[in-house]
Amino acid sequence: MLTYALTFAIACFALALILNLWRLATAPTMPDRILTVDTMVINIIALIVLYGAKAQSAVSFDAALLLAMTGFVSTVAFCKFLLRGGIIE
Amino acid sequence: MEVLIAIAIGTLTACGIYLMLRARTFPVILGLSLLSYAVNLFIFISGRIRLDAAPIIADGPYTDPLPQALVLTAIVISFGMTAVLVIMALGAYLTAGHDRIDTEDQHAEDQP
Amino acid sequence: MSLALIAALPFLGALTPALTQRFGRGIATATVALFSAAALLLILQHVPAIMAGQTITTQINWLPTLGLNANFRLDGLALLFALLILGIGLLIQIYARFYLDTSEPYARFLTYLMLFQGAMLGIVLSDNILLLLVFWEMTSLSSFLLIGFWSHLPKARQGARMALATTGAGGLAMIAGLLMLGHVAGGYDLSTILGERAAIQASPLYVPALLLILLGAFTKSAQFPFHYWLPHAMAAPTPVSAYLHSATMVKAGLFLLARLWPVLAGTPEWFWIVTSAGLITMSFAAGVALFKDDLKAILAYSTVSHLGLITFLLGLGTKAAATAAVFHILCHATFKAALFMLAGIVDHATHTRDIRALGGLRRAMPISFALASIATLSMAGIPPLNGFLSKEMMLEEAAHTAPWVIPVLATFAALLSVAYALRFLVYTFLGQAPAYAHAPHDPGAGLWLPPAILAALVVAIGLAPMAMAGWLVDAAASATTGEAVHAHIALWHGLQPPALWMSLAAVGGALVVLGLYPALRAAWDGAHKPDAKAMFDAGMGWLTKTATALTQGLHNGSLSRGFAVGLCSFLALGLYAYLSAPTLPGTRALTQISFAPVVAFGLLMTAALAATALHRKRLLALLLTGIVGLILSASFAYLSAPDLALTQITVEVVTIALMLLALNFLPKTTPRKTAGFRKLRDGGLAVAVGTGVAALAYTLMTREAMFPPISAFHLAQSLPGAGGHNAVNTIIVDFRGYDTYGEIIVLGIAALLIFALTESLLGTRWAVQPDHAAGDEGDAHPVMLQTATRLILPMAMLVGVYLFLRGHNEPGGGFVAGLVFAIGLVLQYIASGQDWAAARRRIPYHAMIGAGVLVASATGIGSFLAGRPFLTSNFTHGHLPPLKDFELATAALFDLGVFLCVLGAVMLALDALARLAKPQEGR
Amino acid sequence: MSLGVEILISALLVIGGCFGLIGSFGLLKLRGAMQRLHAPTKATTVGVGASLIAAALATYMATGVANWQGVLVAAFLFLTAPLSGLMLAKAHRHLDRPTVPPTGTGAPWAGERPVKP
Repeated sequence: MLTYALTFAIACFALALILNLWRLATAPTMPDRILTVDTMVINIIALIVLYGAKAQSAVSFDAALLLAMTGFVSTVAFCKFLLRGGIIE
Repeated sequence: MEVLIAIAIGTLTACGIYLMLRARTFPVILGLSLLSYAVNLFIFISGRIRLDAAPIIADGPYTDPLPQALVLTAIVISFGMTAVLVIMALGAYLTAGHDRIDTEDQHAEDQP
Repeated sequence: MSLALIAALPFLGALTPALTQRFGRGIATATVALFSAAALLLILQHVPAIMAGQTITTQINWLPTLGLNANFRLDGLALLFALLILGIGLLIQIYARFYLDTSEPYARFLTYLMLFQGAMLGIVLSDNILLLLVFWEMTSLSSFLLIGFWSHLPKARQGARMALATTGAGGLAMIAGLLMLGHVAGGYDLSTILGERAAIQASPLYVPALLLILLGAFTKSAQFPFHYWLPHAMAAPTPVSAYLHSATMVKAGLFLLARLWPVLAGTPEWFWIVTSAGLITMSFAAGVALFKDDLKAILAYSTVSHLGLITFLLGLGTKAAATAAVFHILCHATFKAALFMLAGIVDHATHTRDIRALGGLRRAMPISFALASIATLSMAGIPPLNGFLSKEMMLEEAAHTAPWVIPVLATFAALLSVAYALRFLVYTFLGQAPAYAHAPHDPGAGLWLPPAILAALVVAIGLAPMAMAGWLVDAAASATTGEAVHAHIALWHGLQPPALWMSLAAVGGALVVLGLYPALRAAWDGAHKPDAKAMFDAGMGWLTKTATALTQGLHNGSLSRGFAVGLCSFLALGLYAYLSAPTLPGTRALTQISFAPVVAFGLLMTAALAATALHRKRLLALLLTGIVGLILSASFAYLSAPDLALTQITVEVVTIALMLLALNFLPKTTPRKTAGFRKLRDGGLAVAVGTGVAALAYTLMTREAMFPPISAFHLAQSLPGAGGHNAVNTIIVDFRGYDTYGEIIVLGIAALLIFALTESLLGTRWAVQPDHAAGDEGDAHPVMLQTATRLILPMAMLVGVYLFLRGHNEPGGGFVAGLVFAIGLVLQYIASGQDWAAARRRIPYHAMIGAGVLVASATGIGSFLAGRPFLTSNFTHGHLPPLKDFELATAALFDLGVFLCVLGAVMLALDALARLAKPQEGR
Repeated sequence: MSLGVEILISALLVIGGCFGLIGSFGLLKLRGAMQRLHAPTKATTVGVGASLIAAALATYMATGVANWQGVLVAAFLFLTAPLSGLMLAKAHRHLDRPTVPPTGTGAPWAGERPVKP
């Protein structure tokens, strides 16, 4: 049962990635694209964690942790760039 | 899996090279980072592909740790290299007033 | 050992003039002379041993793996040349002291002279042909400096360039030839090679090697058709001409011929090439000399002719001929050096070297006249002078050589040499004195003493050849031929030898020639003569044009073009490698594939392609590149490389921050370019390379390693040897610690470089104003962001510390920890601005980098204290809840260094770029 | 592991998967940029949060090691999601200049340049 659930979840998030890709292609504005990439990061976090669970290794959580952090930072950086040009001022 | 990765490496290389052949600094830098992705991946897979075999000593099997170590340092160094390139590109642009990389004026048509 | 010292002495001497020149020319000369004299004495101390037939050798292994040893040998031949080089060198030093004007940079001259002397001595003393090559090239260079000494004269510059080009080219050919020789002989030491006569002459490489070596020797010794440089080299100061172009350098080629005589000579190839080259040069140059009016030009062509004579003798390949050659080397050195010096004296006294403007100097300059007549008559081969003896021996050899043309040509050359010698003497010293600007007179002893000494030798050797030179000639000839030689040189062999009649014929003919001179001269002047210099210049011009065209074709300043050319060659190489070797089928089972990875990699490739296609929208392209990096790191995690995943993730974000900072200045879009064919070219190239790489990667992945990978050792030793569970980390901080050590230093240097460049940029005035129009949003630092980031920083640091501490056993380590800290800090910069962050920064980033490198170095050196090699790690395990068992190892300390260095470097780079963005005054 | 826990984990996984999918779908489906902001910042966050807890539980059950990174990740996401939302909203409002209602306090929106008469 657990394995089925895992596979299902993984499939869901993989599908989500495809949707993100589509969104990325059709996004009207730059903020939308950034938002999409941010979502991608989160989906990938989920994927990593789920694969970790599948392999029953705790290692994957570190990757997830860092991804969460860096995804946020880069989103902010991109937004800052759009807002102010200089991201550090 | 191997096929997929091989194609990915090829694509990354091709894109990187195409961008590196552009006549402006920024695309070249992007191309370089794409190319370094490709190279890192290539060095990495020279340890062959093994799933769920992280080289953390416990109870086997392990993938080849050496390429990983090499790539790890390569990643960091390529950041340093990119940074140096970026600052050089910036300097060239700010002092020369354009960001073409080719000194002789063979791209007169793409004056901004 | 003493031989190496001897070879080194002149070079040491070359250092002194710079120091001693302030004490005056006398002292400077004395100092260098001291060095030459010391070398001479050291050589002489070996004479008895040489006479006893020994060979002194000194072995110094330099690069034994390359067969390049600094081995020196001193045998008869080397002795003869060494005596010439050092003895005449001493005389030249004295002569030059009085010859050169006080306004000349005398110290420099002496330095060049000693350099040349050392190089020359090195040639004759070296026992290893590779070493010999090194010295050979050094003579070319130093002679270039000497010929061009009067660099303000265009003639001097041209002459120097010509000499260098010719002898240098010959030297290159000779390198190839000697390498072949050593290859065939199975060793580069002369002692080895000289023993391999049969093997060498049997090998198919013999002829090419011979040709190349002869090319080198002939260019150096100005043999026809490479003779042209020597007359132009006469633009050099007369001491140089006397030293290089009569006694020493031009004889280097002959020395080589003599040196390799035992292994190369005796074959028909050798006989025909060398003999004919010698004969042609001998007669041709003698003929030209007859029609020259410049004293030094006459001497130059006569030198060429005499070199031809010696070459001819060596070419004959008989023992007696070799003996004669050796003897003539000695004789020629004595009288020709003297003649050059005298020419210089005449030049000084009358300020002209044109013999048509000279004459009647016998009264004004009696000493010079006496010396000149001795030397000239010796050159003409008039008894009882040494020139006569050697020429007799030459004619004797020629007489016994078929076909008849050889003796005839030899006699003809002798005839011509008598003629030009007499003309030289008569036109200069006899006849009516023209009206000189100011009365010429004999110079001081300083100038005439050196030639006098040589003239004395000329006479002495002529009168008592055996006593004076016999021993030396015997030794040298024995060394040359490789078997004991006992020459009996005498003035009078009776009436039988044809040589006697031949030389009588020569003298008679010469008088006839001189009688007919006006007619001949008219014919000569009328005749159309090819100008060697013009030809040479044309050749050089052609070479330069071709080279330029080639370079322009391959790389015309356009970097992308150069890159494209490089790629093409890589492709060609890869293709060749692929086609030239069979490809084994893949044995490795393919890894099974699942849904998510396909999606992920599909996303990766799409992103990469999109970034390429849309690269004109730079921000978007950057975003897409970010996606590529993101998925790459995810796939690292999937492909069981957690460490790589962590590193890639963290590097990714700092890279993006960096690029954004840069993009803030650069144009936000790339203007469209029209050149479509170029796109096509680049696209094709990119696709080709990509395909090749993909194929290569696939082939690699589907095959097992040919040999067991070294990492088996790392895995096995990771826990027992380095005390860490994380093999990757143990490799980084322990097994391959050196790499990491070097790498963090490189990273630090890169950061400092960025800092320096930023500083200089801030200093300079900018050609463009970066358009910050992208954003003018009101609040630079949203308060919400600020507040949250304050929370995130400690979390980030906690994560960093955690990753660092467990790095040795679990994924993590110094690199990642440093990057995580960096991210936390960058977030502060973004949220609250550079000023705010800078105000709260306690430790400057430079210091951080320095500290990192220091810690790492200290760790490495620390292992010396334990008596172990650099960077050997030592460890115990600690336990600190809630963390798992972590490592207290020197490796961890080293990792700390890595951490500090990475953190400092990243922050320094970003900080520098951020400061660049701040509004500056004055631009 | 006990059936209850397994059911719990599976349920969490399914929920997580659905929410993640919904989030991305919403990103695609919703009209206005401001509306689109909601989908990922809320749905996806919940989805990933659920999967995180599930994964953490699963690994705990399997290895007996409580890995608090999972919790940390969740905390992180919950902390940062609104921030990214804020920044994106600001960017959107700055670039695309949608009509926003007055703040009502008289003061302009944060970062908005007071309109010059």
